[in-house]
Amino acid sequence: MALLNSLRMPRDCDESFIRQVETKSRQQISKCYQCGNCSASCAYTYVYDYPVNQIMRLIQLGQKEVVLRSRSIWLCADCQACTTRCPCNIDIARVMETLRFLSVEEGTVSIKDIQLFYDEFLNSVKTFGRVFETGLLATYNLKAKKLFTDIDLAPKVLKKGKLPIIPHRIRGRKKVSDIFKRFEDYRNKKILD
Amino acid sequence: MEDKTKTLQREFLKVFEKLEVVLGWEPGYDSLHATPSFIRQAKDLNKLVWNPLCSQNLCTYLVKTLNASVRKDDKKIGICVKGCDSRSLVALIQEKFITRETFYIVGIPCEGTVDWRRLMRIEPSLKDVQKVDIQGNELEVETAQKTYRFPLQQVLEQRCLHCRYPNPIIYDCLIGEPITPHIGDDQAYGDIEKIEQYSLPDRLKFWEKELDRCIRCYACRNACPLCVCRDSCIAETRTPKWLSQRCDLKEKFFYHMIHAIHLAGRCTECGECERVCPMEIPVTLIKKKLNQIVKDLLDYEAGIDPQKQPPLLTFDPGEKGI
Amino acid sequence: MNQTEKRIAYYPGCSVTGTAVEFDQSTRALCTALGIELVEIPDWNCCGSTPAHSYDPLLGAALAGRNLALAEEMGFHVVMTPCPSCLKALKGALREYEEKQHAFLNILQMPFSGQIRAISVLQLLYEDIGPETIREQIRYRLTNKVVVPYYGCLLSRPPEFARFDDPENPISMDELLQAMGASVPEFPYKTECCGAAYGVTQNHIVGKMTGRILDMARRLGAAAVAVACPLCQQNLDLRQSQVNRYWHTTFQMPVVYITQLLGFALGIDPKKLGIDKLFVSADDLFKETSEPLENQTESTSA
Amino acid sequence: MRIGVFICKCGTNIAATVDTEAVARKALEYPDVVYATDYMYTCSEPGQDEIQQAIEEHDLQGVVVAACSPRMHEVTFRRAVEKAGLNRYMFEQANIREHCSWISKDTEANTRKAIDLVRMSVEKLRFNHPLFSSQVPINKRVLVIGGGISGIQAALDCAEGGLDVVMVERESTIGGKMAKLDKTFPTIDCSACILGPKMVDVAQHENIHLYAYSEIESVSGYMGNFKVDIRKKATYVDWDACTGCGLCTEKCPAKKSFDGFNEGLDTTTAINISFPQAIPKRAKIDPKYCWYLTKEKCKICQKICPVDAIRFDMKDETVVEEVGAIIVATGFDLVDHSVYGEYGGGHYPDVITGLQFERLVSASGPYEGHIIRPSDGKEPKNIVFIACVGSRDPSIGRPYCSGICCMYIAKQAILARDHIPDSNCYVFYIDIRAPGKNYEEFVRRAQEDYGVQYIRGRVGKIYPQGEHLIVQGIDTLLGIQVEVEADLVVLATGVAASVGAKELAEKLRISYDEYGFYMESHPKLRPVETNTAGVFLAGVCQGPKDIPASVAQGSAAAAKTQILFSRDTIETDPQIAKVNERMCIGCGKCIDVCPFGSIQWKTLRDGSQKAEVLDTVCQGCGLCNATCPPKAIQLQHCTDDQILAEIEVLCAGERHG
Amino acid sequence: MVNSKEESTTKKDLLIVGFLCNWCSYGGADTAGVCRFNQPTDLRIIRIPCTGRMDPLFVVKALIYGADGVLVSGCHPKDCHYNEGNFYARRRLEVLKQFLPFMGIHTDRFRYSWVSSSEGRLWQQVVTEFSETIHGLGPNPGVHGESDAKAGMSFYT
Repeated sequence: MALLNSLRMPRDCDESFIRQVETKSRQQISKCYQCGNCSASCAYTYVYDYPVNQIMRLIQLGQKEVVLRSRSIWLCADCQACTTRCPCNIDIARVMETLRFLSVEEGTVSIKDIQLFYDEFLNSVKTFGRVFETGLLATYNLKAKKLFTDIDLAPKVLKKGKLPIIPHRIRGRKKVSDIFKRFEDYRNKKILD
Repeated sequence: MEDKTKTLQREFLKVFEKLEVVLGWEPGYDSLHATPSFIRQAKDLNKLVWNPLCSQNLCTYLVKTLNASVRKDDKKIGICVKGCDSRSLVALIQEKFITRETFYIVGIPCEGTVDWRRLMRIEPSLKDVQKVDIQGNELEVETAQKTYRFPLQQVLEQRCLHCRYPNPIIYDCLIGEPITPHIGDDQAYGDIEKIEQYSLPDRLKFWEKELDRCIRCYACRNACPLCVCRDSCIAETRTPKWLSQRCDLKEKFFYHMIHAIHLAGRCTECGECERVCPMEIPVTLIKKKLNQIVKDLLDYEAGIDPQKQPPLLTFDPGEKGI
Repeated sequence: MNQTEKRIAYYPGCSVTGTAVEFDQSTRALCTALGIELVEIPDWNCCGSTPAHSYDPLLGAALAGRNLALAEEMGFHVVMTPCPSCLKALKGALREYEEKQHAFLNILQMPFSGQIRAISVLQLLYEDIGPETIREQIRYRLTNKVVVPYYGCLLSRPPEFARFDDPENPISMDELLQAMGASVPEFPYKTECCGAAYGVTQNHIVGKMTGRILDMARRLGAAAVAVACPLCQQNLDLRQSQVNRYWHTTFQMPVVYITQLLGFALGIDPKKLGIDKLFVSADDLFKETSEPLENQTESTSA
Repeated sequence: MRIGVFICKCGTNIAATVDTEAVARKALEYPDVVYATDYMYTCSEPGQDEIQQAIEEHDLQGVVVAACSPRMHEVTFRRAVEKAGLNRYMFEQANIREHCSWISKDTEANTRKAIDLVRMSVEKLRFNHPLFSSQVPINKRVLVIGGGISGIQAALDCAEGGLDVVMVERESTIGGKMAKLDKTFPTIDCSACILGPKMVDVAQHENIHLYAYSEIESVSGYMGNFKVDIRKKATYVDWDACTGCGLCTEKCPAKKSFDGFNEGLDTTTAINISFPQAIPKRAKIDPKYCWYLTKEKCKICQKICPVDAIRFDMKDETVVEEVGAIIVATGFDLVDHSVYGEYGGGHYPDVITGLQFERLVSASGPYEGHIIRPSDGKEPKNIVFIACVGSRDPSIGRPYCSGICCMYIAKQAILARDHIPDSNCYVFYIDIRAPGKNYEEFVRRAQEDYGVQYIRGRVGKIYPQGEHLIVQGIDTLLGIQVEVEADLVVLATGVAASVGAKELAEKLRISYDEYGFYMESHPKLRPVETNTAGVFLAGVCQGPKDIPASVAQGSAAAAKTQILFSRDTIETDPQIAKVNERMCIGCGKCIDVCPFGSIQWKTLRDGSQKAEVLDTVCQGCGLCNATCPPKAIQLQHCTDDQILAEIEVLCAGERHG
Repeated sequence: MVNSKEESTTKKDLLIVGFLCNWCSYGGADTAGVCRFNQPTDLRIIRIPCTGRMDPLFVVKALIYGADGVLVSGCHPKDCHYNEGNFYARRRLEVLKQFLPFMGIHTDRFRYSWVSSSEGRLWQQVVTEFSETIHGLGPNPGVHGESDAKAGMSFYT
């Protein structure tokens, strides 16, 4: 959690960040008047470093660094409670999602495990076309050095025959990996909007 | 086609007791024309015809000639309408000039009416016409000598080539089966797009050229079913004096702008203004452009929904995009 | 049933082919019994779920979009998926199509019109079949059984996106359960997040959230929790042992898919519904409640 | 026409950048202009004298002054020419100061512009006609719609000033929302004690005629002469006979009737009197619950009534009143909080509205002033107040602040702590708005002296757990969630426009905003007028406000009425629309668009329909003129010919350069 | 004087006709004047009670008969002194604005704006911008009778 001691305005306010978040999320951040309903409704406030309303406030003040390094944006489970109850009609979940995306882009992901899991997940999809749960869990636990997490559950799951040992490879997996490729091209602006 | 004429006559006969007058068409002064017919006696009903020569929009007579808003008894007015005509009827109802109940409406799905000027240009020797009929994509003209066939594209009125409403919107009785319009909403404004391809100065030149031919005969206005000002039309009044009687281009240009702006959001695209123009000025295009704007901007087409208010005679405080 | 499209496209999603296989089984069995033909989208791929979406909504959209395009190609107007997370991805694809059509189609490189609709199995059961039809068709009643419905986050939220049921107090599952004769108390945690998204990565969070939900269910005297989401189910069911360790509790709360309950009520063989795949056994529930309707009608007429 | 043109130098204000002499010289070339000059200060007395002299000497029939903005001195010059015997509308003013000399330093360009502006004025003047105002007598009676505190104040002020007042109240008693309140902030005055005497005054004042349990059916006419149809709803009791003894209410067996006065917290009898201090204190039957009216049995009230006042066959009745002014004081209703699913959507009995709490704590309420939970009658220990429920919430279409909630929950928390000293009160708030006299101090007292816990943040969810309600909120100052195990939750329900406000506005032809609050004529300078002359506003119907402001507005509306009635007649502005019947085609488009309903149909002897302008109602906007296809309706003093003349002279005139 | 002469020869006045509602924009123009906000001198203002009074044909008339630009300005929507006038006006004027180019008249020669009586600064901006636009477009070519009237009879053939 990055600490904020004092702000010197306007020097410390990154206006372009506010615009970036607004454009990408298609939400008007200045609509937020800090009622706190998002934080009151959020099931995760207690594990966040900044409650959602403070994330919104930090965006309003252009605190790019703090926001994109926060743990909160990665602990958000996208459960939509905030969006549903926001009196100002701000799709807050979408703002949080935008922040996750920006933090990946900026390389400031605070919770590496989550990104690791996401990366492994996407690798699995890229390779097989679908998620190979058994392989995904194994690789993830290996890489995250969490060898023993959920180890208690593994035998149960295997007993029920729920985790196949061999991945299902779809026929169109080439097509799926092409989507990834075209997406990367798009990101690198090879495909024009 | 014969049978539709018969059905038409029969349908009116059935209800004739309740009618004060029937507006239809009868054979005109030569074999290539039909002319409006006002029938007040049952025995005259057999004069009525229906064929592709029945161009006139009979709704034009409702307010101007029949003063249909004032009814003395409970007798109704019988009227024949094509698809386009019916929109004029609806528009007049929308503007409360007439009420629906006053009318017994016989609707006729229409495949198009003939532009005799175009026909004569293709076949100047045409005479002794006995029968005119639409067969598929062709117009069949039977004369004493031979039978001619013309592609419809070449001989129909301009309005018919871009017709999206061949079927009457309202009617009490429908003669024949509804027709599928042969043009989609996307192509409806194809003719105005042709002008929009010109540069701005060329458009001005185009209109200067076209409108300069105007002889200010006011036929376009007189034939318009929605031009209801009659003697009070500001093209002719002295107070206020919007136009002088000078016959210069500015005045002609302005006259046509008055006509068009007065019809903005009201014009039903029946094309009568253009059909009757002796100088063949494409004046309907001006109104169609306004219609297109009104449709895009205010999502409104005149003469479709009798409940709706013409959009320039009302407002919406919450309106976006203006 | 009159509104039902008898054939609809079916997108199972990765989790129901693995850890939630019983959801897939029961959904298929139930739909067959109700006369709905599910046509599995051939060679479907993973929708990308949260990881793809977090990476970039456009990537998620393209991955999910491929499945929609496949379904459109087969001439379907509706695609149903049992998994709310997949549903969100599919709807996300439709939103991106609306907002960034050009980029979306460029990445997807498949013909796509965006006219297809994505619904959940719950939406299908509630809107297209309806509690009334269920009530008419059931063979076994869940009489005197308290079942609490747990909807989770995504089935009805956010309202503009889900376009289904009430965001704060959804009632579709309540009504379906009532139609089966179950007693359904007002469950305040209906839409509270269970934390499933962090099942793998942050399972200490899950322990707390899941525990609250199970605790409330027990306070209300529930014999089972009914769910319509594979992630919620897995979280509440598989991780119940972890929860018990975390809270020092002894929960033995069956967490059952609504499709399993409905299938059972309609008289489908429990084996076909994958009841044996549940971690916390629900056998008692299905045994005890097996009160054939014939007996009931006899007893009431007697 | 003989026209004189006067160019003002305005000291150097104009002369510094406009060659006024050249302008005057040029003006002499215009048709009909027989005299032109420039002068140092045309608006000064000598300046005006010079105009008057010129009129006489040159036999002028019209005058153009080129000077400052007509918004400044049009009235001055009109008076000046009138004194010299001209009709005051035979005058035009060209604005060569604000629109010309002051906005550019280019003397040549300015002079050219001034010449054009004078030319336009001359052209316009050539089409001017003398116009005359007419005098219409005023009916000096006033209608007050709504019998809440604002309407009461307005009615009493009017009546005290000697006016005849007709008051119409929808409910069976006057008193409005204030009558339901227990105490009032910031003084903790007893509401009934300060309102009661005023209600009695209304009942007893000889100048006030009260129609309770009545509604406005229709309004026609215009300022000075309105005609109002009032529908007296059937009470099934002859109020002339009823003494309000209350015997019937004691014996009525239909005891499950909805008790609106107690906000549904209690039930009442089908024949009832709203509350003991009701004015008028008369019984009425609620036909939805009456056994006789629904099932044709019972009639106990009829049997027991000592004065034989029960009339089961009573029907609604319409009466007509004629008045010269209308004061609208229709008040408000609460926002329907059932839209908040997260707060139980109205299903939890112990989640109540602010107004329900007032009834709960009121000594005249169903629990005789004991604060208890509606669900089980137990005394609550933990009470939560949630601010901004239905206010500042664009997601339900109510972005505005209701203005009174911060104060009333502070008061209610104080009352709760007073009644139950060992209770805990929590107020979840977003911001505290206390901008009245002694208001901020009052809110501080709630916290400092009464120990009310203020928590800055909103509540996300309320759910029942056992006997309690779990209130899950946030303290945004700390950034942590706060859970309260509450026994009673009071929602500070916001203010919404009164049910039926829009329908009434249509009848009165006044405008309302998107929430249904009535629009004042000017938000600052004409706060109690509407754009419909003779209709005034008072109280919350115009926008959320507290009691002092409502009372002040009631008095203000009464004052406006008195001012209107201080004359015997109204002088009409002749710059209004006029129909040329010969040209009118009877299309009715002017009638459709007129924002003031000032055009009506007129049937000529030949049966044809023509438009006709009501001179006293027309405000002169000219919308009809722009709409009329044959231009048969012309706005006097701004006719088509006048505008066309101005355009023509500009376009056709020799262009400079 | 010499200076201003040069100015006026280098930058000739064009004719811009303004139609201003009495309650808002006319007052706004007054305010701009009172504040001495410098403005181009091409504008000639016609005072009307309300933009609802504005028949679009006044604009057309001015443009056909030689005005280089037409500016209509009134109260902001919802602030109309007569409640509704400008709601009608904005529909009618927007339709006209979109229509003009079809007849060969540049759409930028006509503008409508909403300026309240307190917005002197805004008024200055509107006038300056519009005047610049019109000077950019140059004099209105106008409608002239110099076309060849004997040209082909029908547009369609």
